Amino acid sequence: MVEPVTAPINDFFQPRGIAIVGASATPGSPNNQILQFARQMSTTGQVYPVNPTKTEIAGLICYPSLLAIPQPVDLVVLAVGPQNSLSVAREIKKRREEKGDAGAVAVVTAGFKEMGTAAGEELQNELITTIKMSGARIIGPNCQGVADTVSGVNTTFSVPPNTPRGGVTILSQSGAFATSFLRWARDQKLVGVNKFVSLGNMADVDFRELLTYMADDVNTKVISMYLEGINDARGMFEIASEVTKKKPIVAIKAGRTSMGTNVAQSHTASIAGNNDIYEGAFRQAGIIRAQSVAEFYHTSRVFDKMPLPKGNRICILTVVGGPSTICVDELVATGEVTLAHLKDELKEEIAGHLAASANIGSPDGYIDMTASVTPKMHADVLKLLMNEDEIDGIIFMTTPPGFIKDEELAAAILEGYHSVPADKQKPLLSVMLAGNAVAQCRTILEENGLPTFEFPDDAARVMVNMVRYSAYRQRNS
Amino acid sequence: MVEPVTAPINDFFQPRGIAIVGASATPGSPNNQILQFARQMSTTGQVYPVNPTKTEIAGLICYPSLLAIPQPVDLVVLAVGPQNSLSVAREIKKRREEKGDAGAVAVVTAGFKEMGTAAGEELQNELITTIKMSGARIIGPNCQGVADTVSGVNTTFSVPPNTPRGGVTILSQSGAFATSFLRWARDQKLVGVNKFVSLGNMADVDFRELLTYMADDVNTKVISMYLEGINDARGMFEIASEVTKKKPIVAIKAGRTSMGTNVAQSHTASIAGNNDIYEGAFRQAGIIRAQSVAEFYHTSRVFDKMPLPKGNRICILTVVGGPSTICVDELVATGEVTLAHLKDELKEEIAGHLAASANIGSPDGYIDMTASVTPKMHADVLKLLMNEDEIDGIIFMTTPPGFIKDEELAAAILEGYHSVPADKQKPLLSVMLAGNAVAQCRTILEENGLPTFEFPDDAARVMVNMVRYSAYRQRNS
Amino acid sequence: MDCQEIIKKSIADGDAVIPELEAQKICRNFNIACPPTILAKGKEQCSSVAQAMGYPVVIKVFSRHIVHKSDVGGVITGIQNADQLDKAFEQLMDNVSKNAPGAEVEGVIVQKQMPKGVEVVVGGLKNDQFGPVVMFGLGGIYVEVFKDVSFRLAPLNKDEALRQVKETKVYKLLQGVRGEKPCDVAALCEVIVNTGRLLAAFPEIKELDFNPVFCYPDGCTVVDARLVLK
Amino acid sequence: MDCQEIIKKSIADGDAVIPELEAQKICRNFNIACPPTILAKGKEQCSSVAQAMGYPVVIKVFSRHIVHKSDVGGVITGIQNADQLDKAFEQLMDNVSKNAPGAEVEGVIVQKQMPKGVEVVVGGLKNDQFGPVVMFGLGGIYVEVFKDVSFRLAPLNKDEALRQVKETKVYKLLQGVRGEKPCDVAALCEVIVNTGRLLAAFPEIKELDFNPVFCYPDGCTVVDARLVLK
Ligand SMILES: CC(C)(COP(=O)(O)OP(=O)(O)OC[C@H]1O[C@@H](n2cnc3c(N)ncnc32)[C@H](O)[C@@H]1OP(=O)(O)O)[C@@H](O)C(=O)NCCC(=O)NCCS
Ligand SMILES: CC(C)(COP(=O)(O)OP(=O)(O)OC[C@H]1O[C@@H](n2cnc3c(N)ncnc32)[C@H](O)[C@@H]1OP(=O)(O)O)[C@@H](O)C(=O)NCCC(=O)NCCS
Ligand SMILES: [Ca+2]
Ligand SMILES: [Ca+2]
Repeated sequence: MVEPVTAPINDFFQPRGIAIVGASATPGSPNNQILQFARQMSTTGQVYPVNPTKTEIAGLICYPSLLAIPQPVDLVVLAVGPQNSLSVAREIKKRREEKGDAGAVAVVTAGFKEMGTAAGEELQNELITTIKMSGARIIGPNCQGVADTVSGVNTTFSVPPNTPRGGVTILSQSGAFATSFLRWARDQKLVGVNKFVSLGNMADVDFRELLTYMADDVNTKVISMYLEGINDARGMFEIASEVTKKKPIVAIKAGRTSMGTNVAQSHTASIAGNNDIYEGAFRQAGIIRAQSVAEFYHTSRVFDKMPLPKGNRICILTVVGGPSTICVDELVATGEVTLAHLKDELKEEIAGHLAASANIGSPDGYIDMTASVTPKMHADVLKLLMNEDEIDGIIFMTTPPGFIKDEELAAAILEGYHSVPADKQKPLLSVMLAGNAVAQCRTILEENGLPTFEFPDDAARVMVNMVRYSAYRQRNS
Repeated sequence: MVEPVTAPINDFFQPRGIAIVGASATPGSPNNQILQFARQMSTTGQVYPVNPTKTEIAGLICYPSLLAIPQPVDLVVLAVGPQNSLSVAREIKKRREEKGDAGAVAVVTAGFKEMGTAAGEELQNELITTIKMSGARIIGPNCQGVADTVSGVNTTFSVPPNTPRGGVTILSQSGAFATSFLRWARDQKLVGVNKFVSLGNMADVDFRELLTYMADDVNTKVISMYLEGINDARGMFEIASEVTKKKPIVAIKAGRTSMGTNVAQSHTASIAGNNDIYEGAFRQAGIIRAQSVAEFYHTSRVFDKMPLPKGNRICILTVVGGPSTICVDELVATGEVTLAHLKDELKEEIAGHLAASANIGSPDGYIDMTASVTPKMHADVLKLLMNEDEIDGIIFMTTPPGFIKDEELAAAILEGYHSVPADKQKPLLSVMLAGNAVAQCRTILEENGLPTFEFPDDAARVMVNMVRYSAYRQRNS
Repeated sequence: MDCQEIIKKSIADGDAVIPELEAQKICRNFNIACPPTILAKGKEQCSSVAQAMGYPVVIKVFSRHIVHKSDVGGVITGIQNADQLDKAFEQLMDNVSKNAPGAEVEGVIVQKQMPKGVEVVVGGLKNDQFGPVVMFGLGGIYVEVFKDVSFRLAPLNKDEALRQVKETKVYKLLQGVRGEKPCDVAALCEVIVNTGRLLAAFPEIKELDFNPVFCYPDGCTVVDARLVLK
Repeated sequence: MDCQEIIKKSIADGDAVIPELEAQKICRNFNIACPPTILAKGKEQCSSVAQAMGYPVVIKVFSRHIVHKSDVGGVITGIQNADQLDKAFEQLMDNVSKNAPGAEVEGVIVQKQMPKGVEVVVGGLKNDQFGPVVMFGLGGIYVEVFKDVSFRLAPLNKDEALRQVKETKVYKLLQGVRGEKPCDVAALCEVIVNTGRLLAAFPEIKELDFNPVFCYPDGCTVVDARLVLK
């Protein structure tokens, strides 16, 4: 008998083989979907359905038991009903004792502690204890497990295998919320994903270990967290404050409202809502907290796509005068960002490319090209702004005129953006005030790494978040 | 000679004929687009291109001068260059003197006061004085004029003739912003438009007269205003406070940030920013002010689609637990809305339709159906909630499970919503947390008059706005 | 003098701000309560006036040559009895002759010292686009920092004033915290309504600050009324 | 007694809140400034203690039977000289014997009356999920209404405390409004840092309120230190 050794978290993300216990042959059922997704996503083909009632599912050999799989299995997807879960747990333990693998278990099954019943809690405890005794680690129960677009892992029934790759790693206490993010982003390819973890009831592996793992994961460029409530908040924030020295963490916290009131002997305790403490802790740890769902989505994906601004001096380039002031309002609201100063030489150069009616620098940092624009003007002006070291970031705003083709506009913006060497790169956020009506332009930009927005205020909030994080990094390095 | 009589505003919206002065034969040019749109939108065909260099454009007789049109012309679109505009103005005056028509003029041409030059201002003054001398009224210059989906008027080059009809009338100081709203709404048919007015430089007709007109316009159900700055703010707000007793006004104001500082002898004057006064004036006049572009769009369209809530007791119906609390947070943030109390009998009835794991009423007013849902459950529970008089509005939230077809889900929601008689109707806002991924479901609901959202917080803010306006109406009737 | 005359006189005198005593008269004309205030000519009159009014009182130098009274030691507060008043009077004269040697002293203002209440501000201004506008909010030195204020176009009615008050955080303070009695919000709303009337009545008044207004469980008093002329 | 002993004793005595004198000792141990405070046994000792400390002073009844001193007239402020002190002492004893007849009076606390500064609050608590947490914000009666506060997990360093302070609006007040001198924000940050250390050091302390803390251009003083035990 092998001594129980605690398995590494890495087994979830780089498993030699994946067993789907409870895999189903019924097309459209969650347990069939899991198998299909796992197989389609896999780069190695080491995916093993387990189900005593079948010998083959979807062309794969189906094993009667976890113990019957001859190949190494690092990741086990436990997807049988709660009543059958304990027997699978015992098989995991046995397999681990016999073969030393099966170190990572994603328990998809629901019906445990989240039921709020004593029976549910007891069943969960027994399940977790049995598995942990063997040194294996558990994500869940009541979760969708993990996906990894680079190593080719997918234990979920809702992260499509063709999810665009990128640097965003999503850690979520709600599977539904996390997959909504992907579905929202799908059409215009707004988000590039590296890893996806649905944590469910967090009976074992929680944010702390996942954050620690992601900190050193080269494929994770930004960590995107959806939080409901956690037990060891201090521990999580202590780890997070180290992680944010290396890469950004964006968080959204559900449950801001405290319905109850504190019974306390001090003023401090009586006015300290959990949300207020979270707010302080987020700031202290350098985590960017989003106040709305849209802000969460956009901030996460922009941190992946764009470099950090070097400072807080932002330039607004627009073809739609009035509505741009909505962007300026939001941009300067917190006091963290200022409009960039445009030097006289720069203004003259810009004027040389634009119509006489263009407004260059009133207010300072603001350029209205007016509706009389050509694609070339976009490219020319963006080149100048990208090259100017006293501008730390750019928000570009347009409702693309009908006479400019989507492809031409996108090409001009990309040309302007890519005109400078790596050390001069800075964030460029493009607001396309016409939503899906310029879907093609948006998609081209997004596919080429430039983030786009429907609303000027969304872009402004993301820019503020980037500036805030950049300041945190500068004082923590 | 006919005495100069001041023409009614109605000439803009119900003209017997429309002359496009400066109509162009070049496809894709703004002046050709205006003609095409005007003709496509027209229900009567009374659209007359005017251009001395052509005798026919796009199959229509082209007149050499405004004076040459034999039929009645109530609306003149002035779309020649600024240098030629004065001669057209004189023709308008002459025609008005001779025939008594030509009472409404939409001056599309730019290049006047907005240039910030003395010459531009002078030219504008001369243009306006000349036209007004005849008793004709002007919208613009530097605008897109008007569109009316019912009477079939369109003087713009960017409001598509197939814009969905509805009760939203848009009054905007920025043509680009207003058309962005339409483009944003296009794919999922999110907005139904009645009238569209781009006010441009507001040299003559301004918000005051348009508000007065719209107050009694039976086709206008909600007025949606984009404001930059106005001279007679008091006059506008005084009129608005009468209009809001009849129908909602939703506004967004660009330029919240006051960059300058007041030089004042009192504290009051030194801390009173223009924005703060606007804020008070909006509330006093019962105008719903949106704080973001998304809020502006959604609030406007929902006031059109949904009845007003009778009170402030809102029920949350969800299939996604955690993220719904983001909605609750936003909903109760201002204190104007409370979660509805669910009576025991109601809870029992609801329980009879749902899975055992469903959470009914914890917290009160909140129902989590869990992911184990069928379309029928949606219909059944919605019927109960629609029928309950102690619930004033419902926010429904889902990330539709893959196993439910878009059409079935939409049909179930519609069945539930339409199960009650007219006097029991109340607002139902549906949040589809998966964006375009459930575009079909969204489109079916929108086409059938039920508003949908991508983000839970957006829906919550709209509900708060509806409750706020409903309270205003109750104390002003 | 009626209000219009007071304003005319102030303008004729070249005042930018209407003097306190006159400002109070205007306020009273609009049913806006101010502390009892009387101008006394000398020490004796001071005493008798204070006696009639009831202690504690505040005394302030009255001189059109002195704009910032406090800065020259021209305000003494917390005077509890005749004895203290005598001493305070001398101290005041002494301060003024030292710190503002050229100033002609026309008298001494005796004012009832008001007990502390919840400090709020009621303000007003004429805005180019909006005309007369009233402001309400947290008063004292906190006004500028917290900007816990809300605005309304004037004139307005009591219901609207109440909604204006409710938009601020100081409203919670007015409702009474830590077991204190709630303040008379109805009286406060009347002050706001009357401030709106006052502001709308006189084109010559450009701005006004009632800061602080002390709010009590039974009424409220404008402790410092500042009316700024065009 | 060192801090640990004080806490042990308070727990043994069944106190929910550590008595003022002891709370001050703990504060001083953590370099948190409190006003000079001495327990005197009788009228004579009171006088000599006040003389040594310098006027103005405050006196407070010291009795473990009296929890809310102010409610029984057990606090008298603004004592300017020996004469006033004598009268105040008698008044205090009189009040207490009337309003809390059974209470055994162990002495009188003489405390230096601190000049008014910008009033802020520094607080702390132990949270189940977060452990020790410090709060900073606008002090006095405004705490609950304005909730102009920000939080940090403790312990924390001075830079972090400064960021915490800057997140509040009261920071603007600390920078000086209307030409006032700016307060010593560095000293305030040290108080916050030290409060974090204090809180983290003793598992027995559940909550603490330093409200108000008076901030001056040169330093700041915790005028009322309340340490709540588990
Ligand atoms: C996981 C879940 C889908 C399984 O439901 P189920 O089909 O009722 O469960 P069962 O135990 O009957 O098992 C499923 C299959 O595993 C097989 N199985 C049972 N015990 C087994 C074992 N020890 N080893 C291998 N296979 C086993 C069964 O034979 C069955 O096969 P079949 O589908 O071919 O008949 C369900 O319990 C559940 O939890 N649903 C919610 C999931 C969820 O939402 N998670 C959270 C997402 S954020
Ligand atoms: C209106 C505008 C598009 C016209 O531009 P333009 O084509 O340079 O103007 P022109 O004066 O040359 O006239 C246009 C046509 O009117 C004809 N025209 C000139 N004077 C005329 C008259 N008195 N009567 C009839 N037609 C006349 C011209 O012959 C010309 O015809 P063509 O196109 O066949 O050559 C341009 O001046 C403009 O203002 N653009 C901005 C519009 C805008 O953005 N508005 C705000 C939207 S929010
Ligand atoms: Ca879940
Ligand atoms: Ca425009």
